[in-house]
Amino acid sequence: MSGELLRVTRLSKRFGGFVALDNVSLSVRAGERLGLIGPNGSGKTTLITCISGALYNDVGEIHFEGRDVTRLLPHLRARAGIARSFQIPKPFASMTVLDNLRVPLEYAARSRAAHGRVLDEAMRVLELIGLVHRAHENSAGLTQVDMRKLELARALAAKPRLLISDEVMAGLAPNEVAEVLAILRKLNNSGITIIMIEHIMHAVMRFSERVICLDAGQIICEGTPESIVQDAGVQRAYLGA
Amino acid sequence: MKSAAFWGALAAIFAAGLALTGAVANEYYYNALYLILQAALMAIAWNILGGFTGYVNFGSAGFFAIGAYTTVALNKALGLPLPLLILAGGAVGGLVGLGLGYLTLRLKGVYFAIATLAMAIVIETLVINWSYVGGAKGTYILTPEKHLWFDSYIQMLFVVMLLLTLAAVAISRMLSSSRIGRGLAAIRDDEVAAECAGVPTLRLKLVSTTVMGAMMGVAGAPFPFFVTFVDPSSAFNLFIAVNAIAMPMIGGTAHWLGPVIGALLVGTTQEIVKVTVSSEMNVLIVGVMLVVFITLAPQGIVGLARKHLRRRKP
Amino acid sequence: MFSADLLANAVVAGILLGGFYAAVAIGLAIVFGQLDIVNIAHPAFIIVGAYIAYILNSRFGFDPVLVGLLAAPAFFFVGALIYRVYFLAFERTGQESLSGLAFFFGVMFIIEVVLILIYGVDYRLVQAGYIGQTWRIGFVDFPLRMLVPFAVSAALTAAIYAYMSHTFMGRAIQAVAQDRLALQLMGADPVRIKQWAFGLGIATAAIAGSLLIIIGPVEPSVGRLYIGRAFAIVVLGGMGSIKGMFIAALILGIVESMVATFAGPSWSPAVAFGVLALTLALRPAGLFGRQ
Amino acid sequence: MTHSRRKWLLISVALAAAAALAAPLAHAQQKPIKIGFSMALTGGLAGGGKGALISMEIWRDDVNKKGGLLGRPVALVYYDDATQPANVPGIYTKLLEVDKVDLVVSGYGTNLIAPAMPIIMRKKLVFPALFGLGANEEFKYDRYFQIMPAGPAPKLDWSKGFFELAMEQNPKPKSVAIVAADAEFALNAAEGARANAKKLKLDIVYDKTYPPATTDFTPIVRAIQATSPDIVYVGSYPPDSVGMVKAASEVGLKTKMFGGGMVGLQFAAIQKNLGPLLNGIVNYDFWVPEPTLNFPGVNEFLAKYRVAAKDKGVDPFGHYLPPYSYAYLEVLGQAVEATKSLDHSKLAAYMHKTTFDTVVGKVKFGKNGEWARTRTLQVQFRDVQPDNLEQFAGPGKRIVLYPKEWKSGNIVFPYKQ
Repeated sequence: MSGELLRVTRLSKRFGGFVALDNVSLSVRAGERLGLIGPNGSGKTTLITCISGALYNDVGEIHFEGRDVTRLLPHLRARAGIARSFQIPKPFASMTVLDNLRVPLEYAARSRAAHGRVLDEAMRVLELIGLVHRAHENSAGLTQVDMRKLELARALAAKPRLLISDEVMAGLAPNEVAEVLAILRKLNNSGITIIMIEHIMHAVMRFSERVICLDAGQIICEGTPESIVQDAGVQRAYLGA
Repeated sequence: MKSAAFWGALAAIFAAGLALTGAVANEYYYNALYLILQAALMAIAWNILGGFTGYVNFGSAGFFAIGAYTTVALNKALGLPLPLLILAGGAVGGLVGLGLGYLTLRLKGVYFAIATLAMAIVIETLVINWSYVGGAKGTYILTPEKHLWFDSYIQMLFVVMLLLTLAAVAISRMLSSSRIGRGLAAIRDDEVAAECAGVPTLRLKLVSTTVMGAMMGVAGAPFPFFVTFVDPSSAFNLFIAVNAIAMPMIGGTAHWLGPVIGALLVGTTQEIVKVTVSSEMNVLIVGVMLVVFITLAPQGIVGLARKHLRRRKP
Repeated sequence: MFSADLLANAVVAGILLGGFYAAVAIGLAIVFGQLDIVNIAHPAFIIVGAYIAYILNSRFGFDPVLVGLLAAPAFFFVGALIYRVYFLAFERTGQESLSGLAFFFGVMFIIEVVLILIYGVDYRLVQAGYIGQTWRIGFVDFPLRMLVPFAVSAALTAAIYAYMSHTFMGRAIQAVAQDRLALQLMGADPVRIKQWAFGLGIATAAIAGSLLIIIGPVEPSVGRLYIGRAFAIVVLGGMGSIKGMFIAALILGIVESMVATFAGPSWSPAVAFGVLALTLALRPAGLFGRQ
Repeated sequence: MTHSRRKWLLISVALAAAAALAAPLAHAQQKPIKIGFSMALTGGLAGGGKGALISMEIWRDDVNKKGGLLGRPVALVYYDDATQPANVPGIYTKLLEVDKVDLVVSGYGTNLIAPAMPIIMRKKLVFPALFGLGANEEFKYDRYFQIMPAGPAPKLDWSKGFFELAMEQNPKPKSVAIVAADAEFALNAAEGARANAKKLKLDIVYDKTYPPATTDFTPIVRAIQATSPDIVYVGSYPPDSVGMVKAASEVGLKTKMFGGGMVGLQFAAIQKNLGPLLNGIVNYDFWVPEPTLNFPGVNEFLAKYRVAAKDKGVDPFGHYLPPYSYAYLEVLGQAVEATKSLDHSKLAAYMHKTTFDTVVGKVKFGKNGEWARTRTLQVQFRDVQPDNLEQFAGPGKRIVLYPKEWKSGNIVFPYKQ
């Protein structure tokens, strides 16, 4: 299980005159914990949106498990095993928390889910995330914190091989951050590869095996958490020094 | 509602409809009921795309007219019997719905709504310039002499429409409480998130527009036999489109029962107001009800009822 | 059938007609294009404007354009009020897309029926000295009945354009549409700005209504005929761009006029909406710009 | 089911209320003779429909003052069809089944007559009809009686006068342009005009239709002008008639005869607005206040109409449609009195063979239920002053040119702006 899971080759994406991604290449091992950092507007979210398929990149290729998914429709990528959470929570607002999880279980994970046990599986995920007590509540009424947890839960319900978490920890209290980190680590132990975008530095650094830093659409450095902290480019990007 | 109870209720309503034709001869009631059922069928159809999937269709009258004019054309060309005409109306409506899906489902929200409006206008212009079906002048359809064992043709039309509406209710319920229904609801709530949850959004939207188009075509197919005179201004009547939107909105769009309740309430009110006050009041009432409901009770009657039930529960 | 003078006249007639369409669409370019509020009742407000012009014209002989200008402030307040309701009921709760649409649909019908109940369905007309006169330059005709609305509409468009680009409020309105962050930096309250912009949009309906009734007879439901055209113009014009809207209106006017002159008028609506449908289908992103 | 029973109860309460409203003159002891119909009181044709209703109520009051029909009072039972054909079948079934009317007459306009026909035919009722153009052509129903004096071949007769007049002129016109709105009446009028033009070997140089949503007519008029037709025949509805007349003046339409089938030019409000632009236009009409059309009773009727119509938002003078809406009930009433019965076959037989004396003159129906001879007038606007409504109340502004026996003046030819 240590082969390459995801490979992104020379990816570029423009919005009109604005270059959001410029020749980005990276590779993720199966089972890896990758941290993705960079200042606001550096292209992190654009990158993972291209990987998950809601946006198509202009130039470059994306391979997942050795298969070219560059032009694959987003729902097929989800079925192939790529799941993401959204930075700004996008719950299915008319549904209960439980039904929110039924959607990915019945679609993305359909071929992998045991039939007839969708509800049990959904409950198991909720248990893992700690949302069981909210299962039958309307998702629109959740607190911000619970909505972020729901984001994570819904991504998990897709039974992904690659989980991309986009700032799930923003706004969480320190003990909750620790809680979520523990969950992610447990998932990783069960074999799920994780890409984490996070602004809470200590969380990324504690969690990731490897960190990539983006600035202005380009990868400015890559390495172990320790080496990243030392990097001059990163410091410049973050501190404007 | 439990499945058995649901099917039982449908059967009971159909039986009641049949019994009615045995007990009451007065044709007026069948006229009124036919119009209410037609509105209900349109509302149910609209709600599949509008309520379940979240795409507003302003061009309902266009689909209705497609059904009506399919009947006009095929009746004139081949003289087909009514059941085949209804099937044909549904097929053509469904095809156009599918086309609409392909053409415009790349458009989100209001752009889609405007495109449906434009589509209805284009179809109307085509019909106006198609002289075989009467063009702008309109055309007559003589009701056939035969009407099975019913006392009159309108009785038979009423029973046919009842059957079609009940079928639509069943389809709508099946769609809404199934995996497909959850997929549609996910699209309505957040299309990007739905895609990322593995929902094949394009395919489901095509299913949704096709079913909607087919149902509306079916609703329009018997119409020429009902009015006996069809012209573009009656077949493409904006009031049809308004009702198709207002009824689900008033009844509640999220639940399959919403459009049915809305149609029964608004449709019945309309029929009564039409004969007691005036047709203008009729339109005014629909307008006011629509505005009041969506401002004060955006979840419609079904939403109000649910809230009420929830509050009563400890 | 084809000749230079016919062509020139068709183009001129199209430009004049398109200019009038711009007056119909400009309110929507603000309300729909920039605020994303699908005010499908906008043409109904235009009809109200036309009726006010009719009433004051037939009662006191006021010039319709003057009436339109005088009525605009009142329309502004009505618009602001309607936005309040809209905000409280829909925008605040995040239900604007579906319910908001239906809301304006209902408003449209209420306006129409109330007008019918008061004034009936007869066609109403106004009288003014310039209606019926024609200026002729070479072989090209400029009927004042069309030229006056064109001129007023062009002036209105220019005024709104200047307002949008040169005043604080105008820039704030554009920021509401495009850049929340800039809006916060400007320290402006988005609800108040939207209310102002919505009022402005409805105010233009008073003027557009007076132009409509100069051009031809009006009855309560003719507004519906303009729903499709007005939205088509705003969408074609690039959603909220005043300049784009004006150009799109001219294009639509010229297309209709050319089709009516050379191909047969019965096809002009289908051609116009065909253009819209095709544009929407082929290059939605290119035309709407922002998303 | 209690739900539906309650609904039924509501409906029947509503019906009772409606009947009470509709028959205010019904005497308590005597069972009135009920005449039922649908009428366009709202929607596109409401302007005419409301005027028709006023006229019909005048007739009812006149008859009741004289003791009613067969010694029974007369009551009108009507419902608004909102100018929607889809409403009509329901209204007539209701009139027959619930209100149990004795007689029926039609609503106003072709589209609102036709949907009633199948029901009327099934019950074999006499059906006097108000202003439908060739509405009986498909049905060929032998108890249909059209009061509009279009003539035995309605579509042809509609424009026959226009073309005959043109052909009498010197120089004889050679070419014609035909333009019509994309809707029922206008297309039928254009169809008739086309046939007449072909019969007279006129060269049809322009033949197009335009959509009802047209805003600006100058491109159309200019395209017509480009074909330089000798005469121009227009089939149009009120808003387009106005647009067309204005555009013709603005473009400076050069043709010898202009008009024909323009609906709207018969109504006082539009006449007032167009004013002198109307001068020279030759257009169809059915009644104008010219001395040749001064039938017995028509002035008394119009006097009553002017009072009743005040502030009702309908045409103030009541030319054109109202006298005929009075007359079609007169015909029915005279038939009832003469046959002393409400038997529809007797009534139909009587109506077929009799010449009726009415406020619109002598009425004789042909086999197909249309007038045996056409009396579609062609009138020419003459000497119209700007901004003056009252000028249209009297004679001299709309000169009858055709048919010959009703002629009140000579044509001014060619038409000039």
